[in-house]
Amino acid sequence: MKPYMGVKIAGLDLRNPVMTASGTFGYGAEFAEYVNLETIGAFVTKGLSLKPRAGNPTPRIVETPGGMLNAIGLQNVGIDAFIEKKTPFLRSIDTPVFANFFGNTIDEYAELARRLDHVPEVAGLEVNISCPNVKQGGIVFGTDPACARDVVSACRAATRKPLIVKLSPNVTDIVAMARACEDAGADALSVINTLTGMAIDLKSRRPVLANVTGGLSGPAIKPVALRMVWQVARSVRIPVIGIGGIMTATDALEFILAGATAVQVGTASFINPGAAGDIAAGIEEWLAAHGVSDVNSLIGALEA
Amino acid sequence: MKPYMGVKIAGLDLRNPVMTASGTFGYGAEFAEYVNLETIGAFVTKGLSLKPRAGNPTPRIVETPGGMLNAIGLQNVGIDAFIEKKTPFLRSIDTPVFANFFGNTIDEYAELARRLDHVPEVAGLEVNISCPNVKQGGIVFGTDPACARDVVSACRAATRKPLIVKLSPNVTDIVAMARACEDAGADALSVINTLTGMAIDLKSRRPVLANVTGGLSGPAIKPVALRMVWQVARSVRIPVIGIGGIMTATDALEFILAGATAVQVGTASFINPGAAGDIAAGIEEWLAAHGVSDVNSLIGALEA
Amino acid sequence: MQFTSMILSNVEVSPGYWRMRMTAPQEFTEARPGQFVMVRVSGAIDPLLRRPFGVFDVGIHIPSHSGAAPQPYFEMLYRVVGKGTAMLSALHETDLLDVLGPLGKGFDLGEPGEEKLIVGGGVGLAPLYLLAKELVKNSPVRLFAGGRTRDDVLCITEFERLGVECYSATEDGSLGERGFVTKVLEQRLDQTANRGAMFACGPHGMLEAVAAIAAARGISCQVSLEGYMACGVGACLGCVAPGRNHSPETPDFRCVCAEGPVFEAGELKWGGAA
Amino acid sequence: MQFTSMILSNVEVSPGYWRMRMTAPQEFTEARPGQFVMVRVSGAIDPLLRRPFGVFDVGIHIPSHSGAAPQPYFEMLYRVVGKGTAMLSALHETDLLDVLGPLGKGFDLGEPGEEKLIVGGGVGLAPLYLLAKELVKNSPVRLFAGGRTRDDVLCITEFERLGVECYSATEDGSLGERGFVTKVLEQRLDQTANRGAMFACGPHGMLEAVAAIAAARGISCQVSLEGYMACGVGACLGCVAPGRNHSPETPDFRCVCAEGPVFEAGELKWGGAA
Ligand SMILES: Cc1cc2nc3c(=O)[nH]c(=O)nc-3n(C[C@H](O)[C@H](O)[C@H](O)COP(=O)(O)OP(=O)(O)OC[C@H]3O[C@@H](n4cnc5c(N)ncnc54)[C@H](O)[C@@H]3O)c2cc1C
Ligand SMILES: Cc1cc2nc3c(=O)[nH]c(=O)nc-3n(C[C@H](O)[C@H](O)[C@H](O)COP(=O)(O)OP(=O)(O)OC[C@H]3O[C@@H](n4cnc5c(N)ncnc54)[C@H](O)[C@@H]3O)c2cc1C
Ligand SMILES: Cc1cc2nc3c(=O)[nH]c(=O)nc-3n(C[C@H](O)[C@H](O)[C@H](O)COP(=O)(O)O)c2cc1C
Ligand SMILES: Cc1cc2nc3c(=O)[nH]c(=O)nc-3n(C[C@H](O)[C@H](O)[C@H](O)COP(=O)(O)O)c2cc1C
Ligand code: FES
Ligand code: FES
Repeated sequence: MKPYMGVKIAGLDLRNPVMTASGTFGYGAEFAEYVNLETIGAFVTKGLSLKPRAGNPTPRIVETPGGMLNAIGLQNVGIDAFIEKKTPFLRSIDTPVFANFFGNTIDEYAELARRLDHVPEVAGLEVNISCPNVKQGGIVFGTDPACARDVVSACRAATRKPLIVKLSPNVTDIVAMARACEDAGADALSVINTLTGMAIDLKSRRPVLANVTGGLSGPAIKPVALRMVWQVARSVRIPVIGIGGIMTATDALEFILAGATAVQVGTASFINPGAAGDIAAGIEEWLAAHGVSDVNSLIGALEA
Repeated sequence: MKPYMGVKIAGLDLRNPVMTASGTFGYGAEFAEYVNLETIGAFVTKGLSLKPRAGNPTPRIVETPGGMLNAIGLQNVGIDAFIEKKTPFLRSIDTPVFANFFGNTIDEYAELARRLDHVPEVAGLEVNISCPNVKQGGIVFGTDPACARDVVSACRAATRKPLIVKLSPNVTDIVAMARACEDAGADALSVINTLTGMAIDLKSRRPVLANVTGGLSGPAIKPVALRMVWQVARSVRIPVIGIGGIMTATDALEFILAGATAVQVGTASFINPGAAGDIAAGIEEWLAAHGVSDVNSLIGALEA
Repeated sequence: MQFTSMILSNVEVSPGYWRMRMTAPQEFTEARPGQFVMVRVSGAIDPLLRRPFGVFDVGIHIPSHSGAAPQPYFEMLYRVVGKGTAMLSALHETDLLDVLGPLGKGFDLGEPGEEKLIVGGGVGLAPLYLLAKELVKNSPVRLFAGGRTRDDVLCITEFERLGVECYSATEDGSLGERGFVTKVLEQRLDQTANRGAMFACGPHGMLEAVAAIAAARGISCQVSLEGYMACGVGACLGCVAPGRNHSPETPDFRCVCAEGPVFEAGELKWGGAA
Repeated sequence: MQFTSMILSNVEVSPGYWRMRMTAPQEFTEARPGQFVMVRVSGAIDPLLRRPFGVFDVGIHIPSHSGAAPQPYFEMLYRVVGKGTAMLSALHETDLLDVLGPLGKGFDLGEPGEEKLIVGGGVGLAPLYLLAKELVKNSPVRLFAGGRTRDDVLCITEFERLGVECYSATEDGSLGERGFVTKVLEQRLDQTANRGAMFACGPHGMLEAVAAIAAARGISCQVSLEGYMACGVGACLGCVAPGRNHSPETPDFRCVCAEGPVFEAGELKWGGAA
């Protein structure tokens, strides 16, 4: 018998628990050649801002042991161009789209939430309060529970669409952050964004990234991500989406055991453009092979 | 011409900037077959407590992508057995030894600092306020600036020996922690201890580590460590010792450029038991090949 | 296209430079000159990211013994500079590699008949061989190849065999003129009224010089850029280069992987940081 | 001792089980039965940690053509269970590996003359072959080999060639008795008054059963343990096993790598979590 793969995130039914992570899957079309988008649960757009953003100078990425640093600097087309140029493609596929967004002020966050609320191709919102690349904005909101509460409350008031809040791992107490966001009305939590890191080029005696620091992603961060998902899932009532170094169906299932209702695949898509689809298929296969009839029965099923 | 390799840490002259990290080099004798201890700058003992400690049940270690998690649980022979059984070997080698230690209360910390102050084989102290494995103790001190200040002040009052404070990376603001420790009288800072992480075994649906969570070390954490060393070195006046995923002389030189006066080699010794000696030799070679006459001229020489 | 490719040969053609021939699906042979591949060097996570390489050549091997099926292949010419390329150079015939490609936009071949000038620096020659192979079908082609030493000027014989007239320059004078290849290029341009098209690949400084020479003389010029890449398909925005009118206020970053790697030199912003 | 070893052969001896022969320095041939090596599977950081394997055999290869120097070697018998062992199984003759060893304390060979009973489960047989080779010099030796299926009972012929009397048992009955090898061991012990020494290596549950059998009959018994290892030299304290009197209040953890892997069964705490 085919195992049941559907999960519910923030009130939305997903056909399976595998999403793609913001900033690693463009606006959807980029990977269409490699992944049948209708085999994944949902996808998340690159982070959007009110105005188009240039992002950082290059180099913007560098490989590190088992991971990579990025300092894209949130380059994006801006909300207007998104609506005008990217939504037609989104309309053509039958997979829920979450729009990831960020602002420099609470008002900007609220304004974006309000605008996105009116975009029919957007099934839900993912608010990035945790971007470590931009000097103003992200970092402040994502590392202080009170600030996080304010920004999430403002977004909540501005949209009736499902609202996911994406947490920064660069904090002493991830549970306090998670609770603040839950209290402020988040429907779900994405855990985690990138860890702040740095790489140096010995030859030139300079930082490799033009921005000096960047966000660490990939397999290297998986143990930290898994720990935070486990901590958060035990502490809140809303669903948690596990993110961080997921490369295989086994990785994804580990996050689900730790308490994740769904997962997001990020860096893995760069290495294997079909990763998200492969992982969804791999989970289904594993469930079938192990006689698990419903993926939901594994959520938080860790025996600890 | 032979480059000058000596550095000064906490008032002590080291023949070169390469130390071994606490918990990864036993009490010195374990690696004597593989490293000529007199080719390294200093070594740091396994963390000591007042009473012997059993540590955690097994499994205690697990490999992760580009790193490893450990939950040894600070197993150690205790200060009495250390003095009685381990110091004779230390007397036989001409390399400064730092005693790493930890307590469950401020009084225990102070008591250990006082006892170690009287051990002639111990050149200096490294206080671990950051161990993520033990439920009581470590974690509290290392993640709150006020607690850190109290414990460091108490240790400072109890010893005239050089006092290094080892910081936890599991914090929102590493600079605030560093400043608190500097203010409280630390002579140097070791940056970083392990990141808290977790691994799950899908087959058994259980955490791999008996302790559930453990400390992540190895190449995977290098970008985070390098970033923290860079942030801290710019913010304090005392020397910083760079730690985290150092496997090669190139890695070590990157930490030095970021602002480290010395480095500690941890996990690398497991993979290559001669790592610390090889890295010291490699730094010297690099300096010679690049016409750098004094390693001190590279400290913090990053052009950022 | 993502496919598993089997290594057919992997040989060091000059100290530190390797040429690898690998199997490919039939469609791959339609790769356009200037396109590239992203190769996964190891199934393990070290190195983690794929490595980009130009397509040096494509072809179909017809086995001499009858009965065996013709085997489409492609070739890469690569220089060992770090971990990934070192691991590549240690691979053997019959080893398998995961390949993504052909990616990006290749060179526009321009008008038949007009003279084509190709400028390559070091391993920048890699994608220019397939280009030359196409161009010689319709146009006279001259190659200007530069490198630090003689060892860095690659595969000249192969270009000559195509009927390309080759000029070379090395910084140490061990082959051809001493100095930069752009000097030789300018000398040639000074000697002729020919306004053919230019094509260049190599270090950024060389591309900038070539672009300036072309601009000064009003010659059309395409350059193939490099950039640190993660995805290769336009999704990560890691590889961007600034377009002509780029400024922080008027952002105009182009994806090297998806909009390039080949650009009209005049479309790009040269000089100054990105 | 740390050395670079060249692979001389690497063959699958039973589905999923491989036997690898590799060069070693002369001194290595003095490795004691029960000692182990830590092998770095790849120069890259994946896998990061070394992998521990028992020493299956040591020897000196005398080349047939005169003139070539005799080549000391050792062998490992390993089962492919995960990433590291899968990568090992893909290596070829002439590939190089970084080896640390021989490590740990081996078996105490006991009194000459008395009967020796060796009990091995699955790949637990690996370190017992070198043990048998030593023991047969002075004592009658019987081997009790167990496994899930016939494919998991390894190298019996090699043991027989040493003159060891072999008994086997498989859980599915595909070779020897059906059931656990400890049943066969007990049958044999019931038939004889012989009080020789016992030696065991295999899954923890089997070792515990063997230890209980030995204790009940007052027979001395050594067991070789496994443990997750990082350093292999007693520095990381990752691999510990609880000694007989261990409790959180009276800590008595033993290092499997440095104080073991071979322990007197009576020294250890059995049953219950570590
Ligand atoms: C479109 C394109 C085509 C290329 N074609 C060729 C070719 O045909 N032949 C050839 O020898 N080289 C080519 N290069 C450069 C080649 O990709 C790098 O030399 C290679 O990635 C280095 O990998 P490494 O692991 O050996 O080096 P490392 O320095 O260990 O690599 C570390 C990281 O930096 C990246 N990197 C290092 N150097 C470069 C570079 N010059 N350009 C882009 N990324 C780099 C790597 O991809 C990797 O992510 C091309 C690059 C691009 C962008
Ligand atoms: C002293 C000793 C001697 C051994 N001798 C042999 C032998 O002769 N032949 C043989 O086939 N196996 C032997 N083993 C077990 C062998 O070490 C593991 O099967 C091997 O490490 C698995 O590596 P992997 O990468 O394939 O598996 P993975 O599961 O990918 O390994 C992940 C991590 O877990 C560790 N690990 C996994 N299984 C074990 C295990 N059973 N024991 C210890 N660590 C483990 C690995 O070393 C690695 O650190 C021995 C183990 C020890 C401790
Ligand atoms: C190149 C790149 C760009 C990213 N851009 C964004 C972004 O715009 N908004 C966001 O919330 N997260 C962004 N992220 C973070 C990812 O969505 C994800 O949280 C992180 O990479 C960890 O997952 P991974 O290890 O699977 O990549 C980006 C990550 C990468 C690698
Ligand atoms: C097995 C193990 C045990 C450790 N024990 C201690 C300890 O007792 N005290 C301490 O301060 N740090 C301890 N550490 C942390 C290391 O000293 C070091 O800070 C950390 O491993 C990061 O460096 P690395 O990546 O080079 O290993 C331990 C690390 C490992 C891997
Ligand atoms: S490499 Fe990802 S956008 Fe070009
Ligand atoms: S493996 Fe490190 S102490 Fe045994």
